[in-house]
Amino acid sequence: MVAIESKPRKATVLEAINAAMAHALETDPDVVLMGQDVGKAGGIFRTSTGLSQRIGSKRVIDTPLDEKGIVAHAVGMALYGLKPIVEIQFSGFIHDAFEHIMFCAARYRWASGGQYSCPMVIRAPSFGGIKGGFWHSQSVEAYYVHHGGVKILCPSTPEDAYRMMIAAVQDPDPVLLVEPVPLYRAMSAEFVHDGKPTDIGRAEVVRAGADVTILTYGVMRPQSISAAEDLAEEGIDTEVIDLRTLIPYDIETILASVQKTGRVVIVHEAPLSLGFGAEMAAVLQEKAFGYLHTPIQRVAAPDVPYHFSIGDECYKPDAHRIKLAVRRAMEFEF
Amino acid sequence: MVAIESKPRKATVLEAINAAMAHALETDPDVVLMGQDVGKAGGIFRTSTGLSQRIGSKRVIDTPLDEKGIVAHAVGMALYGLKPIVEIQFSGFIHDAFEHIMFCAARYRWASGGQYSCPMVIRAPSFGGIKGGFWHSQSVEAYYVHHGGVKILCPSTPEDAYRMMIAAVQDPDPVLLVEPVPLYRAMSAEFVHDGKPTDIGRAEVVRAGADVTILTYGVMRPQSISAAEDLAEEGIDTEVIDLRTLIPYDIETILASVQKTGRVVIVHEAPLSLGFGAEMAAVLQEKAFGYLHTPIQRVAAPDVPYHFSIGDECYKPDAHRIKLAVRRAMEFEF
Amino acid sequence: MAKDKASQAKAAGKKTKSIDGGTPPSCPLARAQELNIRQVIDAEGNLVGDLPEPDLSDDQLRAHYEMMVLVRAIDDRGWTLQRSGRVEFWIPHRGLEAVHTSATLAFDNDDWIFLGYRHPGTMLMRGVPLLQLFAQFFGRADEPLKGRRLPTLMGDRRANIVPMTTQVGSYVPHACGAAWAAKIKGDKTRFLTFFGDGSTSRGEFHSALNFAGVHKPPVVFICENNGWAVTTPTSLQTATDTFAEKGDAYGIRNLRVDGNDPLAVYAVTREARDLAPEEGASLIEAVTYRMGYHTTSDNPDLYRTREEVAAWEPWCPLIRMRKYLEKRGLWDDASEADLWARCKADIDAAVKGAEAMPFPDPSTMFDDTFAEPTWMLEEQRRQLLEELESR
Amino acid sequence: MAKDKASQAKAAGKKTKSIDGGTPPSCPLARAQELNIRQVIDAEGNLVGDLPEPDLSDDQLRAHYEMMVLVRAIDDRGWTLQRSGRVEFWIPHRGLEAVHTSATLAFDNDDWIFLGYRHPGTMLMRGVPLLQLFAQFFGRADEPLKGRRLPTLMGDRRANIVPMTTQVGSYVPHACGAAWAAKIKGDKTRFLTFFGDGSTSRGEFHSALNFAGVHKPPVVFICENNGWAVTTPTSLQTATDTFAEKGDAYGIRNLRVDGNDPLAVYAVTREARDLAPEEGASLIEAVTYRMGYHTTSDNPDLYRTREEVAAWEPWCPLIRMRKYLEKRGLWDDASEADLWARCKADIDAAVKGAEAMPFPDPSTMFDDTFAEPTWMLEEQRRQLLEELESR
Ligand SMILES: Cc1ncc(C[n+]2csc(CCOP(=O)(O)OP(=O)(O)O)c2C)c(N)n1
Ligand SMILES: Cc1ncc(C[n+]2csc(CCOP(=O)(O)OP(=O)(O)O)c2C)c(N)n1
Ligand SMILES: [Mg+2]
Ligand SMILES: [Mg+2]
Repeated sequence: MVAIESKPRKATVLEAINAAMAHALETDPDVVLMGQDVGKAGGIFRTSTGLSQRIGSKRVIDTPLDEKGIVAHAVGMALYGLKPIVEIQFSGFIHDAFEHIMFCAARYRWASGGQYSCPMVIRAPSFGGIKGGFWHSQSVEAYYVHHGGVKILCPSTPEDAYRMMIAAVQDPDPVLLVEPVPLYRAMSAEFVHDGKPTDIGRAEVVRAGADVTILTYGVMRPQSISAAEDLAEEGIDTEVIDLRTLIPYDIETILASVQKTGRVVIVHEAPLSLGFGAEMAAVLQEKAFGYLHTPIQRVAAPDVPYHFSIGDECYKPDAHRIKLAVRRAMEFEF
Repeated sequence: MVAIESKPRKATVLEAINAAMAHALETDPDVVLMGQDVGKAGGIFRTSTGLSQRIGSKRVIDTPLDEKGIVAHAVGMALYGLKPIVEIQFSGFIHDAFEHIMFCAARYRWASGGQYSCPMVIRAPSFGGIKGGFWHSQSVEAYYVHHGGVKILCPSTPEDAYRMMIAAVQDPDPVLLVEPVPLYRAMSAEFVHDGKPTDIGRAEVVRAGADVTILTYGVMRPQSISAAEDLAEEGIDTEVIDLRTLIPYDIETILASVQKTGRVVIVHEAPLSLGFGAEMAAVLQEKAFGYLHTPIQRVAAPDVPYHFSIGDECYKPDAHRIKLAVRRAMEFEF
Repeated sequence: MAKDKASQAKAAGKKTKSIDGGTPPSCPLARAQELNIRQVIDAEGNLVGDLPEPDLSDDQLRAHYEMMVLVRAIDDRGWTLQRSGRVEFWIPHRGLEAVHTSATLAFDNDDWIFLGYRHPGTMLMRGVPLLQLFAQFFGRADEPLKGRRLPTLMGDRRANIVPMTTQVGSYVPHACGAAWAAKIKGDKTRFLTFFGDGSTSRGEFHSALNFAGVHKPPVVFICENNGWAVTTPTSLQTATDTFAEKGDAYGIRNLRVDGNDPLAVYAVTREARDLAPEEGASLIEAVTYRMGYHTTSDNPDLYRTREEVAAWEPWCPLIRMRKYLEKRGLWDDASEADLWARCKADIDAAVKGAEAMPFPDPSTMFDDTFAEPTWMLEEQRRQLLEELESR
Repeated sequence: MAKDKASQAKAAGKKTKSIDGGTPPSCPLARAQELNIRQVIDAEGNLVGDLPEPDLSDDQLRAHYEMMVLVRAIDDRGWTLQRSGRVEFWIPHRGLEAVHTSATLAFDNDDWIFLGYRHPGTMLMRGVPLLQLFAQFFGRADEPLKGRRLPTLMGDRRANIVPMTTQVGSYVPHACGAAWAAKIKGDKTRFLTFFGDGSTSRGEFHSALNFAGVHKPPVVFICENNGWAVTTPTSLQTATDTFAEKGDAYGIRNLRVDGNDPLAVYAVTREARDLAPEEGASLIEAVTYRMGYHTTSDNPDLYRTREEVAAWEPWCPLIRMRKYLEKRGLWDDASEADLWARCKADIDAAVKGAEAMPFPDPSTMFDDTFAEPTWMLEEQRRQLLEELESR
């Protein structure tokens, strides 16, 4: 694989992440990839397959089993001038590093009066759907919003995965990259592997519609699209917006849609209470108050852990539950 | 001081916490108090003054300087049958224990199929106002809502501090007790030190009003009351509700007020984005959609760290900013 | 305090190196004395004259071997069940039978155990029925964890076995805290916890050993040094020659034992348990090897040589124990054949019974969140069940 | 590996005990040899014949003493400024002057330092002007941290000093990671970090030393064992006799030094710095004592005896260094009086200048959150400034 290409070719989300990391490592000697088992074996999901062989174990580092230590050392590396890409094996194991992400990496710039900064990428393989049980199926993105200081990117297509990884590595501040594990190999799409970053802070109108707006991100994007397609047959014209980045979120695109449809359904896999949907609802009921015909609906997992044997089927929101919420948004009467 | 009394007497918030812990330690041999410097010196705020002298160092424990270790060991103690009260020296240092609070203590009951549980109290001295700078002035309660599993109590009066501590110790599950540092010695109030717990999940209508509802908790309660009194002079009749417990919150009391006033201002010191106000706004715009005359307003600190030299004056919300929000809620036009 | 390079080099042979690490594969158990690894028997089942034979009756010895074989048979079956798609996931324990069964044997049944995820042996030693284990592997409702947890992440309060919360090592201070609690309450209960070489890198290991040094709770920490943490060799996990010596940094009694010698594991664990009320915690490094894949999602060929695995084959705890029993005239080919037949039959029955059991009801996802669910959870439960209904 | 009780008992004298700990107060530095604490000079400033005298010129020696006196004078002034309500808060560093100034002297100016919160001495050694320090103490806008941080939580990139993020010990792996980064980049930069006895209990200490053992970054860890973590004595912090020996658990070179002996601190730190590129990290336990309150919010009478403090008085690093210089004919009463007069004048000027400086503008609270503020932050900034305006 070469770093820069001109012709489009197909890649899965997993291949796209691998290609973007390869590009970053090959074009910038200050980039390092570190985490548990990311080296020779290419990570437990194989997202870094071949990288240690090509780049060497000095910059593709198998670390001790210590999430806090991994992130904390990456913070030091970033302070000195490297751009670490940190892989957390599963997002459910990121919590040990919470202090170092939110109260060190995210705060060195401010706490040092702007003298130091921590450009780093924290990869959080997220969401359920692989029969992983609670700790291997977590949605943790909402924890990284309150108090601020971290940008949050949630790719759900191969091209987004590629360009968001590039953008995250180039960003001057810490970025949480929420990787959609169930989508790693789910689809393949064509794009030019040209090393070009995405523009952080832009949502994508995945499907235009006039009646109701679905705001979603990550693994719920495909579910939302299929719900919208079914709803079209009922005559409900649903606009689907993939937020893509949670911090900062794309208020123009969101508001334009909400002012047009006056109906909103927010969909995420993370549990309901203080999930990102809460912030969206709070902001929209204020900024679009006069436009809302019906209450903003939230579709989310319940506030309980992800169940091993029935979680994928019953806990994770699906197109069916999204459709019910959209119908509520359409039919609501008071 | 004796454990049970029949006559009312005055106590500050700090004295109330001390009295409640004394009661718990003296009446239940399974209660232990542990944390940094909680022993001989009575804790850096002196909330445990005299307890190690009365109870002994076996149950009033000066621990090593290791927040994760303190909480993790308390989790083990709770699994075995003790009821630990854990003091985190300042809420800004709780983050190291995040995994053990939210993904151990809060989950053992579920993860063990209901066989084991972790009854424990985690004391988080919170909020700014003592010129402490970012780490000594934090509001962390919102991090303990998403994914659930922890009850969150926020006393802001001496009697609440006393009865919430008693209730927290008696609760069969983990409780985060958000202690209002700036109010520790701010006021003194009379109540009977009778060892009776508060009823978790009840809000208090601190001031009845017909025009607009302020929902607040913790250190913002006094600010909200003084704002309401000023507003009365402008002819705005403000109802002030102290939520008291965030998980579970008292939906009946809240809804009754909102349906009456149709105007809501949520006030907390924690930063805006995904602060508890976001959940309140999301829930109320859905459950009270038809009643709301104006958008729900949020008064909160901005999404930046608490500033040492000007934070107490400029960062922390105050009565002035609350009044501006209430007027917005009253005057809003579209 | 500074450690001389020589002694560092000396014992380095014990370290697993990554695939291109260079050192020719050798089994450290072959150099047990030099590497300070306590033993009762060698590869041939002969007494090495280090630790004395523990006083276990012939029946106990036979029963213990039979247990280890059953545990091995469960691993074989779990593997094939996963490969044939009947079990979702499998975490092998092949090669670790001695550590788990012998350490558990050394504790009393009312002592508490905090488990990792390779421990069917520990569960069986505490009398948990096969059917219950397989119900857990199949994610069925009617087992103590109600089908909520990954296969092999087990626990059972009736057996005083606390299930882990999935993060490796996080439960080590929980075990220590529970032991401390028993000491505070004046109970006689003692505590045992198992964790891996990789787990020692986490802050929890540091917290637990540091608190244990100061407060002396009756807990025995068993570090299963099985050479690997997924694809990471011990040489990338830490710079020390051994995991046991880490105990010195906390004033904790520590030693190394041959983790594939059932008699040695029993002896040193029993001693540590007996000393616990007086001396407090012990850290035992059980030098063993993960013969199988990390999990069914793993591919060891990416990171370790087959020669390395082969070097450990002769040190299989089952082979060694069988040879020891045979030399004592307690075992023969007939008993071996009969035992495997019985194991197969019992497992067949357990698989059949477990697969026939129902999955959990969605409503149960909401149970055991709090002692009493909040109104918010009840509202979410009602809505979710309605929505699932309407599918 | 198991440690014999005797040796444990032996060195226990070094441990601070809580007020009712019983042991009669004694200064461990009086038993330096027995306790394995390296020294150049004794309490009287005489050479003890352990470490050789470092080759520092007469001018350097004099300048170093003058610096320690200035640092002490700053502590005296900070205290009175806080007590008179002019500074919000003060964290004393009395007694720690030698550790901070001598370790810094042992490093080059382009080496990086990760600081704790008692380090005016370290800042001054790197040429930071007094006025800038006092501007920080007074929370004024025009200093590198823009008045955002608690008094004495300092840093200055121009001096290659990284400010801490307030959690004790959290920055230890940051220092280690930065050193590892320099090694990866092939730079010659070396790294120094200071932390206390209490900080060793945090997982960060474990993470940093474990990673350092495996990856050998050029970093020197100085553990200031000053006997106390707020009100907690070392005997409740850990069970080991020393903090240095914890390095053994990670394969890290380690030693103890007399933290009140400026020459010894310089010598061992310089050696550790020189060895860093080859040997990687060193852990130096500087045995010293927190002569002052933990902070201005503290009350030591609640937890330690005045006898204990008194036992350390004769071991004051300033007294010892002065005696050493006098014996070498490099110092006399006149120079002493003149020095204190100069310190007072310089500090008076700095206080006057700093107090006259303006406080930060509210708008600056929003700077340095991200390299470019998000629209959300800009919106919040606009609204907050409007609302403050309208007060
Ligand atoms: C905190 C945490 N990080 C990562 C993982 C993923 N994981 C599961 S097992 C394992 C390796 C554990 O190695 P070791 O402690 O040696 O135990 P072993 O698997 O060898 O028995 C890892 C990294 C986890 N479960 N928890
Ligand atoms: C993580 C964390 N917990 C608690 C505190 C509060 N605190 C500030 S200094 C201190 C004691 C530190 O002791 P030590 O490491 O020995 O350093 P010393 O103060 O003795 O120099 C504590 C507990 C903190 N700043 N950070
Ligand atoms: Mg292992
Ligand atoms: Mg100290």
